[in-house]
Amino acid sequence: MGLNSILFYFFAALAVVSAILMVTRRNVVHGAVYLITTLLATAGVFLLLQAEFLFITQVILYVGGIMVLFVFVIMLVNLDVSLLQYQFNRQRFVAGVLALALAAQLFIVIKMGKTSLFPQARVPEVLPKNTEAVADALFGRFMLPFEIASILLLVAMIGAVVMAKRRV
Amino acid sequence: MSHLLSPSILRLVLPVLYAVVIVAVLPLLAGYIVLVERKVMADMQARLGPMRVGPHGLLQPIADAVKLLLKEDIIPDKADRLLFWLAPLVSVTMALLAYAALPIGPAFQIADLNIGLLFILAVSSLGIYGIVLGGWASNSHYSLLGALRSAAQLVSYETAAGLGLISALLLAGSLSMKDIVMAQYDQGIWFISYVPIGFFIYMVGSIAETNRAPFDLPEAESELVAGYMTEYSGFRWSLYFLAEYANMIIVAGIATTLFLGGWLRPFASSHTAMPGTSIELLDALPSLLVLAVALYCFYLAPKQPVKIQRLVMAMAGGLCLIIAGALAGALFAPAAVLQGIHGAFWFLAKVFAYIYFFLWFRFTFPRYRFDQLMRLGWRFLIPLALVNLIATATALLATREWGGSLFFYTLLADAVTLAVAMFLAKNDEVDSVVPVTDGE
Amino acid sequence: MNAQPYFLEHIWLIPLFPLATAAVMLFYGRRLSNQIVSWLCSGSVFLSFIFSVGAFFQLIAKPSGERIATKVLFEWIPAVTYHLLDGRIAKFIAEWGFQIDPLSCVMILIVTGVGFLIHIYSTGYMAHEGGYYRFFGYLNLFMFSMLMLVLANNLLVLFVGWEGVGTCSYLLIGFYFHKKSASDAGKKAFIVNRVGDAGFLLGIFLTSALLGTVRFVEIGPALASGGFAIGDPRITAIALLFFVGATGKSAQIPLYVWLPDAMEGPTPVSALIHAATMVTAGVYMVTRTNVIYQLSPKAMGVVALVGAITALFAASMGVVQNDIKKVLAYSTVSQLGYMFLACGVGAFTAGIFHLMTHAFFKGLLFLAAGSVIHAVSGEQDMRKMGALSKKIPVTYWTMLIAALAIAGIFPFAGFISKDLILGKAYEKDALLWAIGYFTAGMTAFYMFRLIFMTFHGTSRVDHEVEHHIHESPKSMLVPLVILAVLSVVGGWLSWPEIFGGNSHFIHFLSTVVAVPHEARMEPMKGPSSPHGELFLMMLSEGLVILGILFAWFLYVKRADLPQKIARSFGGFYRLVYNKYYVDQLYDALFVNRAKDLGLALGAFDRQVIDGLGVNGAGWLTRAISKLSIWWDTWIVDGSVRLGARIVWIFSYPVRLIQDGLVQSYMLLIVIGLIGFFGYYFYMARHALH
Amino acid sequence: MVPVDHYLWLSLALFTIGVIGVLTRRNVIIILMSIELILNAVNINLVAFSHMFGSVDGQVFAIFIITDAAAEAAVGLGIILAFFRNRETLLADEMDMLKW
Repeated sequence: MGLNSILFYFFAALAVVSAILMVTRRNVVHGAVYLITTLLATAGVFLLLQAEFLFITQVILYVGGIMVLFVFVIMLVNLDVSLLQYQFNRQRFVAGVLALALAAQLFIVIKMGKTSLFPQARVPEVLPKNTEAVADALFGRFMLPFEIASILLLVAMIGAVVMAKRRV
Repeated sequence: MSHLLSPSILRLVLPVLYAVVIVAVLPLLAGYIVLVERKVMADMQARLGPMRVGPHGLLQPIADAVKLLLKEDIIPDKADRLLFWLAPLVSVTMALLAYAALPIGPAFQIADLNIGLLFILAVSSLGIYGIVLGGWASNSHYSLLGALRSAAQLVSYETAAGLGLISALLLAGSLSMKDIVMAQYDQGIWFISYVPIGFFIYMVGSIAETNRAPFDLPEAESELVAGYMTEYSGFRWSLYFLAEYANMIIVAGIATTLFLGGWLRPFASSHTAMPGTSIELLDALPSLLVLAVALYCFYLAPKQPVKIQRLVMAMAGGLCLIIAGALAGALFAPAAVLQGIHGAFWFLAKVFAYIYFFLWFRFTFPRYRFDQLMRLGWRFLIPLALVNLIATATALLATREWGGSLFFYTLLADAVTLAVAMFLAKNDEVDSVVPVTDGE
Repeated sequence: MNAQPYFLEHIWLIPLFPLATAAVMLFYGRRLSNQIVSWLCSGSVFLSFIFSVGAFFQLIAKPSGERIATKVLFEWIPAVTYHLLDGRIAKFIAEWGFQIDPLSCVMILIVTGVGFLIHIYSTGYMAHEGGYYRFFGYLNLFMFSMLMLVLANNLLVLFVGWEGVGTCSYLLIGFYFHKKSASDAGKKAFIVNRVGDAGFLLGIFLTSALLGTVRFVEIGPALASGGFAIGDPRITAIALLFFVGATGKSAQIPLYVWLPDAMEGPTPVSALIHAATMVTAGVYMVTRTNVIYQLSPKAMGVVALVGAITALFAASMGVVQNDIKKVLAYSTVSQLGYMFLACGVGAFTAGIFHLMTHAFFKGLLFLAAGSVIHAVSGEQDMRKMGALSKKIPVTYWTMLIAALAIAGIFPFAGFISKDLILGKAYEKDALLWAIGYFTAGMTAFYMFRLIFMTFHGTSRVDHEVEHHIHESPKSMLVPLVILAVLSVVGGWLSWPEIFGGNSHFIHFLSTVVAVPHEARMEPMKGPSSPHGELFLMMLSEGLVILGILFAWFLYVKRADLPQKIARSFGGFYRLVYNKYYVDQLYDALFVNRAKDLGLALGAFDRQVIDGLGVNGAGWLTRAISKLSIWWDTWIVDGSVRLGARIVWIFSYPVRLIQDGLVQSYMLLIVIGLIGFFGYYFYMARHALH
Repeated sequence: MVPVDHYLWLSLALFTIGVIGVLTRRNVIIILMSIELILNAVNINLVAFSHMFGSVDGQVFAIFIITDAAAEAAVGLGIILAFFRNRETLLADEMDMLKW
């Protein structure tokens, strides 16, 4: 068990525990903090997978951008009342059971596929210039999706601005 | 000894050593930057500044530190204890973490990441959480408003500053801090001469990112008491303080690396050996500079009114003399050591020059109003940065396609950007007449 | 088409300059200062004048047979193929074309030259009037229309100009629109002109139906190829219809009534439009279409007779008028009669020549009258003038020259042109000559009656006006002087051959009048002998001098006599003074009948169309719609509602699922996923077994 | 060397937690955050496979997913802000106006 493995299990445990805490906490800000922890842990996993660019994207965009937005909005709409309310809805038991059922099914799928569906993990080639490789792919074969994604962002931006205006 | 200094061991030991040095020196450095700030402020306001603790107030930072550590640590009653405790820690951790990729000299760098710049940006963008969570956890209106302002301001200006950086990145063609400096060495010119407007944008953006005047709205004392730090005191407060000054050094370091040639001396690519030796002429510059300072100290020493001051001045002169001697002595050391020592000298000199600008601005400009700040960021800096980026990229492309001097093309690009800047500024003027009524 | 010299190639610019400034005036004029307006408007007309002079010189540089140039800007009405009345097939083309030949050349010189002088005059005369820019805008629009009229190369474009000048005339007569008499006069001019225009338009239709072309240069050949004999009634019809148009525009019997009223407009307008240019359009048009007239002796006879009678009739009315401008108006009508007389006896060139000299001296008379009116603070009644000659000497002398010219004193311009006409008339018919001769005497009488009443005798000016009498500004006097010079020398352009001249002007114009089949014309009555001509001149000169002396006797020597005479011939005097009651006659015959018709039609509209038609239809619609409402409510809507109710009942269980809560939808998604995976597992197992 | 399926287990765990969060929590912001968690689980899968196949395509897709998450967060939070302004609530089961 090398350093990589130890780090992976550490990150994985951190991610799962924080995720569970995120879903169960009463306080939304705490939930956000736990989600940030999960995301950072996931970023660590990315780093272990030698996806440095994705690691940095995850940190800058997800943690540094999206989650800041979340925290911002949480603070804007923070209601003390919400701490006193029921945190789970009426369908919680049914939903929990069904979600676990889905998880079980997926578990079976992965279990089944572990031998047949996926080839044994190859020794990963070291990708020395991860950033360049991602950039080449992004601006080469994935140019069109990239442009579509930017259009999507533009649309979302306009939509958000319109939404957040005082009078719609 | 040699087996202890073998490269493989050094590769593990040196970063740890550097990190320890940085973590140890940084609080002291921050304290003395505060002292310098107060002295500069005093000078600009025609007074003396701190004079009591130590000669010329030289021990003031240490006294301050002791005071802060001994202060009562207050946690407000309704505060969110976990986050109240976590927030300053996040701030200072992220600030210090950023030093991991900052090259202070050709070798004096903890880790040369190939996404170094992005790493620094990412880590410093996480610093927001320290402010936002701290403000929220204090359970105070001033703190929360300060935190929200800070978050909005940081997110806004991060974009502008990042876009300003990218213009230099285009020229360097790498994200690794070391490679960026080497690119400037190879091209024989600091990137500030190619993209002065990018530098300007980054400068404004970095002032705003570090919440310094004139963009210090999150902690504007006349409006928000002390912003997100209102409820903090003692050690926790000093952590925030440390983080702020560490961040200043970081942004100065980034600017230095990207625009001012990092650890390179001026005219780094011109090699003119001193006649008869292999020592380069320009390498003597640091020691000569420090020597000049030392001589100036000696010149001033007899003129001091109090005896102890005369003494301290003379000691300072002596210290400079020693440093000058060391710098001069390094000329005869092996090339690696020479470059390490001189690189650190030049890097720190540039960083302090940049920080001096920060101080200067602080004492010169009045504070912005929040809507003005937002308008400046979104309606002036970001469009300008985008135009600058496109213009620079076009200049690069033109050089590649048609040949010719990159400097000429970037000059054209700068002219275009300046024209756009004038247009934007004019538009802004017109708009600013209309009062903002629809704000939050 | 081979390229023409510059000015001939660019004749289309001549009307364009005034149009441009007219547009500027009418759209932006309000914002411009008077000075800019003056410079712009006068400048554009001057530019046109320069181009006209250039065109003139380049035209006479050509050999006399080729003095014609055409410039087609674009095709206006594209070619239409149609059958002529006699069954031939023709192609109708109307283009926006310009034509310059000696006739139009003379006309544009007159129009732009006199027009320019009157523009200069107007800058002084109108300086203190409101609507300065409006006045000049209209004036330049008029210049444009008039130049279009005389430069047209076909009847349709000519008609455009013809209507354009009519419109501008209407606008300018009614310039003081706040005065009821002025706006009424404008309307009168407009409506009376419509009668003539209707005739003209019918004439154009008939021309295109008979000849298959409206281009002037093609009318002659078309007449020849159509085989129309002299006296062909169809040609006579065209000629008479054209002449109806000409009587309208040129104020001949029976459509002259508008011109005296038109004096309500500003004096420069009277000078430019109602003396020098527009009213002569009829003469120009008749001359332009002379090939048609020459084929119809009867029409020629009518033209000559109408002209002669108008001349006499108008002169007689001019004798008794007291309004200085009205006298000049009747004089204009009378002089126009002369021109038609000339056309009617076949002396088209003489008519045009008189047109030109008349433009000079009648323009001068009006402008001088304007100067007089200006001097006496707007007074127009000659009975309240007198003894002004010393106070406004320049006006006096120039007006005297004009009066001498119009009276026909040797060697002023009027003498030469008038005696040319009288000579030609004598060759044609002694009666016509007699009428013209007598009219010449009356002209001399009333003109000098005007001069003597205005400038001589004792002052009858109102006391408070007396102090304000002053000579007009330079901008008004300079045109007066220039026109005075022209009134003297204008006639010398065609110095009669009996005095050793060579009739340059007549020869210059003769190519226009040259008839392609002159051989078929009946020969003139008795070739004129130099002695006969000289004798006729002496005779008319004698009568003219007699008329002047008579005027002097009546209005200077024995100023009390005129009233006595008027009293002793009370009935006749009243008849003449009231203009033979022609206006009243027209009122009774036409105007009131038209009003009656209008009332009757209005009653029909109200009673029959509104009452029966519209209201009846409305009632019917309401009745039907009531029925429709019932059907809609119970049958159509009912069935729709029934369908909706049925759907509502059956959809009830489905609606239970759609509860609007996003999370229950997500739950459904999860259930769906589980279902899919279950199906997948089932299939996988199935496949394995 | 961590086997590929371990990444999948991690991904599955996060995914399931996210789904449970989406299905059971009442607070809309938590629901949105749970959706982010689900997207993140997907990203882990993509990157793991990308690493396994030695190709960066998976990472590119992950970048697209992050883009999508950003867009979704922006619009979603905008909607939440607008909704909060009008109705003073953040509970998902009180938002039921959009039915029949």
